[in-house]
Amino acid sequence: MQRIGVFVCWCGSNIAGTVDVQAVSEALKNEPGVVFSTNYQYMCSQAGQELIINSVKEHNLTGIVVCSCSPRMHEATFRKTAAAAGINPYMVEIANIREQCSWIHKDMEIGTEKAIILGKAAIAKVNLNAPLTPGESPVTKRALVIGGGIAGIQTALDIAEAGFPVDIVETKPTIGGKMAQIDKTFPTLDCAACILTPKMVDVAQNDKIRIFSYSEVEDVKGFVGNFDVKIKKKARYVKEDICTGCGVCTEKCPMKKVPNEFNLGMDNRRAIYIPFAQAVPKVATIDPNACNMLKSGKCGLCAKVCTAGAIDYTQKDEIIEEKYGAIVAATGFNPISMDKFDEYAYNQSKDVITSLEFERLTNAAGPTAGKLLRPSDGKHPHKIVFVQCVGSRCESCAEKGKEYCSKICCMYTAKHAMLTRDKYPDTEVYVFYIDVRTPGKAFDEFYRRAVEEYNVHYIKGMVGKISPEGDKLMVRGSDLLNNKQLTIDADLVVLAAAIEPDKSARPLATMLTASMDTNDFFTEAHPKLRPVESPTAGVFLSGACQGPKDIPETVSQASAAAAKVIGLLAKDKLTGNPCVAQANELMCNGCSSCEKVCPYGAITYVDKEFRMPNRTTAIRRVASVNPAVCQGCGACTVACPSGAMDLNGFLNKQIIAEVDAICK
Amino acid sequence: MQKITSEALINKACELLENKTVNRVLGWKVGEFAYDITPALFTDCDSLKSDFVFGDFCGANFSKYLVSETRKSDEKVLVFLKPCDTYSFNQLLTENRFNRENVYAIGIPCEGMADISKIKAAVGDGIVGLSSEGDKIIVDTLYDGKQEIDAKSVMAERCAVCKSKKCVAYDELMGEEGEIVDSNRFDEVEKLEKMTEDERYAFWQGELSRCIRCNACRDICPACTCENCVFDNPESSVQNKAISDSFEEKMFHIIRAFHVAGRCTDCGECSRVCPQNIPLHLLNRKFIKDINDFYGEYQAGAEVGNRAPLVDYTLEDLEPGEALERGAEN
Amino acid sequence: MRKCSINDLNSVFEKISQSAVLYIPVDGENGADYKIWEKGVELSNALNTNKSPKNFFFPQSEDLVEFKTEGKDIEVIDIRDSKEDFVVFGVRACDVKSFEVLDRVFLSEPVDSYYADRREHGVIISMACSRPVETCFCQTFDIDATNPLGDIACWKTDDAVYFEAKTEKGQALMDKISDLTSESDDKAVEEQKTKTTEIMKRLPLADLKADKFGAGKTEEFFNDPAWAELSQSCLGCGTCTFVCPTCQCYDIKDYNTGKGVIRYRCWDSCMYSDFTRMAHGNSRNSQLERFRQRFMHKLVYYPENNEGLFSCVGCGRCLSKCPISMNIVKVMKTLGGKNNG
Amino acid sequence: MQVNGEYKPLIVAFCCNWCSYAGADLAGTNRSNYPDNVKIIKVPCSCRVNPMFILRAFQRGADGVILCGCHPGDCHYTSGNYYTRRRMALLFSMLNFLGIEKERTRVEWVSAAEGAKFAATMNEFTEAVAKLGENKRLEDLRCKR
Repeated sequence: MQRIGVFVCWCGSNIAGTVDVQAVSEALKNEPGVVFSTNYQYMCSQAGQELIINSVKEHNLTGIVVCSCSPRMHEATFRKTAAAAGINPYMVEIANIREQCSWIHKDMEIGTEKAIILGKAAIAKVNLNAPLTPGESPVTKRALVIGGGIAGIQTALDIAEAGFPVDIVETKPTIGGKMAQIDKTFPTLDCAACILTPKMVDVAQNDKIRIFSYSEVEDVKGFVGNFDVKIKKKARYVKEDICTGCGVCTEKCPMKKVPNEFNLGMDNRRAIYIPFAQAVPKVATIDPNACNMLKSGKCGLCAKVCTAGAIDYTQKDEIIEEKYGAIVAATGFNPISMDKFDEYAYNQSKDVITSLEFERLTNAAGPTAGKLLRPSDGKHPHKIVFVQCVGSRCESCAEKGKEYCSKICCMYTAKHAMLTRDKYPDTEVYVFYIDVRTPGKAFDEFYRRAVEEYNVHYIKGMVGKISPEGDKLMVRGSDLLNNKQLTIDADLVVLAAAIEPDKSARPLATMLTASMDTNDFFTEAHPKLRPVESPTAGVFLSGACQGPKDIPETVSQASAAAAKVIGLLAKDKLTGNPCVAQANELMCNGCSSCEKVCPYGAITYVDKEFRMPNRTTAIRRVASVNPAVCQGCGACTVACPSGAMDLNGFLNKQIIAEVDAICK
Repeated sequence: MQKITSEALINKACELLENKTVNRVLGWKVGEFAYDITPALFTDCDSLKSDFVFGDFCGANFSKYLVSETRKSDEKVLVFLKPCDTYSFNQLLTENRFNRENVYAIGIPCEGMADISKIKAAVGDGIVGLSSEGDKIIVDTLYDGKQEIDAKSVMAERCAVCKSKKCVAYDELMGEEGEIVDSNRFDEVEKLEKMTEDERYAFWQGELSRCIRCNACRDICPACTCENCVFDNPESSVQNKAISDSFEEKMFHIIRAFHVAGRCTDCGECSRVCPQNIPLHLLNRKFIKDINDFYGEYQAGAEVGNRAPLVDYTLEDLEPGEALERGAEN
Repeated sequence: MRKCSINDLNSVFEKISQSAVLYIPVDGENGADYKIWEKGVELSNALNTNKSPKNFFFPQSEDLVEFKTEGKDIEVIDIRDSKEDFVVFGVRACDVKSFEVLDRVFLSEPVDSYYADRREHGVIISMACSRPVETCFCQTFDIDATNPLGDIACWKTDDAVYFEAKTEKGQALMDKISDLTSESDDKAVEEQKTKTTEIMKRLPLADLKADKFGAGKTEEFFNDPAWAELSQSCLGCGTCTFVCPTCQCYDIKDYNTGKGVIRYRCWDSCMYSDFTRMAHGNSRNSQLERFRQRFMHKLVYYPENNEGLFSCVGCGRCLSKCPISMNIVKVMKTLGGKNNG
Repeated sequence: MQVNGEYKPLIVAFCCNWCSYAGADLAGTNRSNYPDNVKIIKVPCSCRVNPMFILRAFQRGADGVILCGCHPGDCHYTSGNYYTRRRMALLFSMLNFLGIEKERTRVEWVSAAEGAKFAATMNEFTEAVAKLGENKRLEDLRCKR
């Protein structure tokens, strides 16, 4: 049986004005468990808190009910008071007689009566309260960043800067991601490589950062502060620590016709290759699908020319196991496939290209060494049409496109148009658009310059069909502002393809028990207030894997995620919220209903041996809640039919006791 | 009525016992009268030959017995499953209630089971003999001698609106593979939905007030496999042993139906065993119908591993208020 | 022996109901059950009711006492509601016999005053059977279905109902309806008895004997390996105990209404897994033990304490209601050999 | 529920900690009146509300039960209210199937900023329940004597 003290607060006249506080404290005196009841002007004041502390000592109280303002206001205060008085902070319940009583009722009789009922409910609950102690778990002071694009790079650098070791896992042979493929960046038009590659070098040189390139995350176990991760380092058939990146092998390799993915297949690379000159790590990789030596054992030329002796045809995939305290997903994006957009003739004409291909065509390190030439005949295009929203904002074409706005296309299309006009003033440029969206610092000015200074023809309307005729592309579209249909005989068409999350994100989300939206973007813990955290504790989000975003936004989010990671790793121990779910093993039947509704993946199953009647035993599968991961929502408690799953601080019997007290 | 004979099943069971595929058989055992069949465990061929039976009164669904039976031994138990039983079997597997490895399941066809209370209503009291001949059931009675009745007319309600003749889980299938059938099993629910609130209340008050809280519905239910039911647990605040107030029968049946909602395969055992003949299956069917209407067709136990509708959601689910409005339109 | 024409039966009912609440078996959609007689309510011809009449004396749930708290004071209030006179009409011989079984439990010292109150206020009018069914086996326990006990026994033929008072209470009631009945010989009754006895011989369970059971047989049967097989598929539900006219186990529980605590008792079932749970744990942990307890009690333990009286009356309700069709007949035949218990 | 021989509807409101309870607080801060018939029970998330709690409230004398949670998509725990939505849609439909008046049960999404909506909802709901009269269909007579 509890010994409960009831403390009714006047809150000056805020409560006492409409509630007879004396009557309330008097009425609550005889409730079961109550041994002391009083009222005071300001319970939250120093003197009020002392009153509580002294009463606890004087009356040997085990539980406290404060009838006062909302628990959202002062629950934390009174919990500290309880702790100071030497009783468990979770033995405190607040009856909200201000916001939910005195402030909404004008009649003293009504207010008093309701305050008494609310007080009784709180007392009924405290009678069933049990001391709760937050669990503690250690923190492994190492972070894992999955994805080595600008998002991953920035996050890793910031974490390393704070002094914590961090590993980057990148599936490609080099870090750099999409930004490495981009020519110039909006709205400043500085070259992407010039700002990205120094950061890549920083990563390579930072002794707190390890790069696992050409690697994939294979398995994730554990929870916040304590993840166990398996990383598969794919065989690249080149000893990473020996290769100097001199590039001789890539010149001697006889397999010359391998499509170069870095240039989006617009030129070729060898079977052994370094994706681009500034690659980090600058190490060659053998493409096992193209290499003759690996396929048929005939060749071995690269090994012969490698003076360092770095080539190793016998290399195998390697599994690395490492512990981490935090994981950042930075898996990035890809343009969607244009295969289904027959109306734009992408598969019929080489001269219909995507914007990312356009970036490579204008890049000095690209297939044309930076000269804008048509892929089909290498001629200079005189009329270029840009088509925006290809697959974006496309409610009607869900089977091939996306419903959302890809956000970055308006700006990069303006950039492409402007750069074209700048470099090739004789080229006419048309842009078809639905809306031009430029909400960013110096963004609208940038777009207006394209229109006003560079005379780019912006046409509001969609393109209906593109058909190759001779060496021209006939672009048929509508001009909504002038209410007419028009046809442009273009030399080159550039499609602003929608972007989508990388395909690796979905299986990764499953491993991380992180949730995703229907478009496979990671879901944030709260869309407004926790935008860089996943609902799964210890998993953070960086860059376009959370939603389409441009470089400045990506970098901000990357740093924000890093700040969250640093905050986590700075702790030696994690103190949890003790109001978490708990499974009664004796009653659990292992049906998995709770596991299925848990948004945090906090519930796992273990096989346990139980004593059965008459000295027999049985092994049963029972639920086990990880208190470090559970956030205490209670979804599992209702999914559980037997009541084996209950929520500390909000136990079934506590809520029922409150119901009973209110309905007396 | 049944197309598959007891002999065929006995021979199969004997074969599997002899070649040591299984060491025991869960089957139906003959009773005192033609209709009081008891689920039983057979361990040898002789007892199978003398006592095993399969006929029109073998309604018992053995799936739930597997929960305790598979815990007893690591050797396989043979179980005969009618099509509707296979759904329960799958649902129990989905919920990890028994080890599939310890079971050898034989799917058997079912032509529908007879309801003895319907037969009694048709021919009167004092049944001393029963036999099937094609579509007819011959009943021998104390007071009116031999009578012939149409088997269809005395078929159990759940069989008359059978949803599937297809066995969805088995190691071996005997007889022909059946089909999922078009059933009008929601007709009764719809009839109630069309009534006014007052009429529905009166209907259920009449039905549920007969409840004697024997728990047979719960104890037979293959979805009710809690180690300790909330209604038996003194710690749960809702424990009750008897109907001390008419509220409690509602509480018990609503909560029980809610607990099995999305998991109930509509096997109909609850209504079959109710000593008070309360149509409890209508509560479960209402949930099934609502789930189908609100969230798309869902059949519990159709496949192992399916996510039950109550542990799932979509962003576009209808609001509870809309659900009530839809009910009001009926 | 007195008789009334079948057409006057409702007048008899009306007369009885003027001084007491009269319950008669009434047909419902799913068999017969006792209902309060009022104009328009017709007597059922069914052999037996779904629920046994033990409800009248030992209701499924019965409030015993209430505790009310005011401040920190507790008031104890007797809230029994068993002061009304009532008459139960149409009780079959088996069910009448069940009252004897219950009486020996509840009316022996210490007397259960709640049960005793109801017994005192109730009058039983029994009804001889003329159409027994396949599940009947009252003869196994030497009950004569054609000649039931009770306060008044009656026989119903096609055109008349015959009454015979068996107790003082019965005679008192007979006197009240004397103007609606006339003195009669017992020719028709004897004819019916003979006819029914002939039918009884043809019942499938006519030869079932209980001779092998009874007092002193604990050791013989307690460890019989057959219990395992018999109890194998028992669900542990309470159907058999709740439809049984002689099962008399109950639990006493407190219910907190928020305004006070009601102490009530309700039927319990020895088949339930928590039936024997006590502070130390449970003394019957398996369904086998629980199952065995129920039948050993009916066939051995009860007779041992009650001069050989079995606590089964052969009404057959459990035979038709058990979800898995396991029942006392199968138990007797298995343990005692075919037909001969 | 009968109070001094007069019918006064009793409303139990389950409010999630993060949105609706805060919304109720805001209603108070704004001094928006709503009937004292409404008594609030705080739960971490609307998905903590077990159908048993709702039936219990009716059993003990509540005349109406309302559940308030974050708007779909805004759940503090990301998906709790989606489960609530399904559970309550099915439960309320079942209660109505048993003849319980549909106006007695309700789910309303109230954000922390919607103090006015909270008050308006409670006014409206209380009025609707008042019109129905006392809850007779899910009552426990023992609790009423």
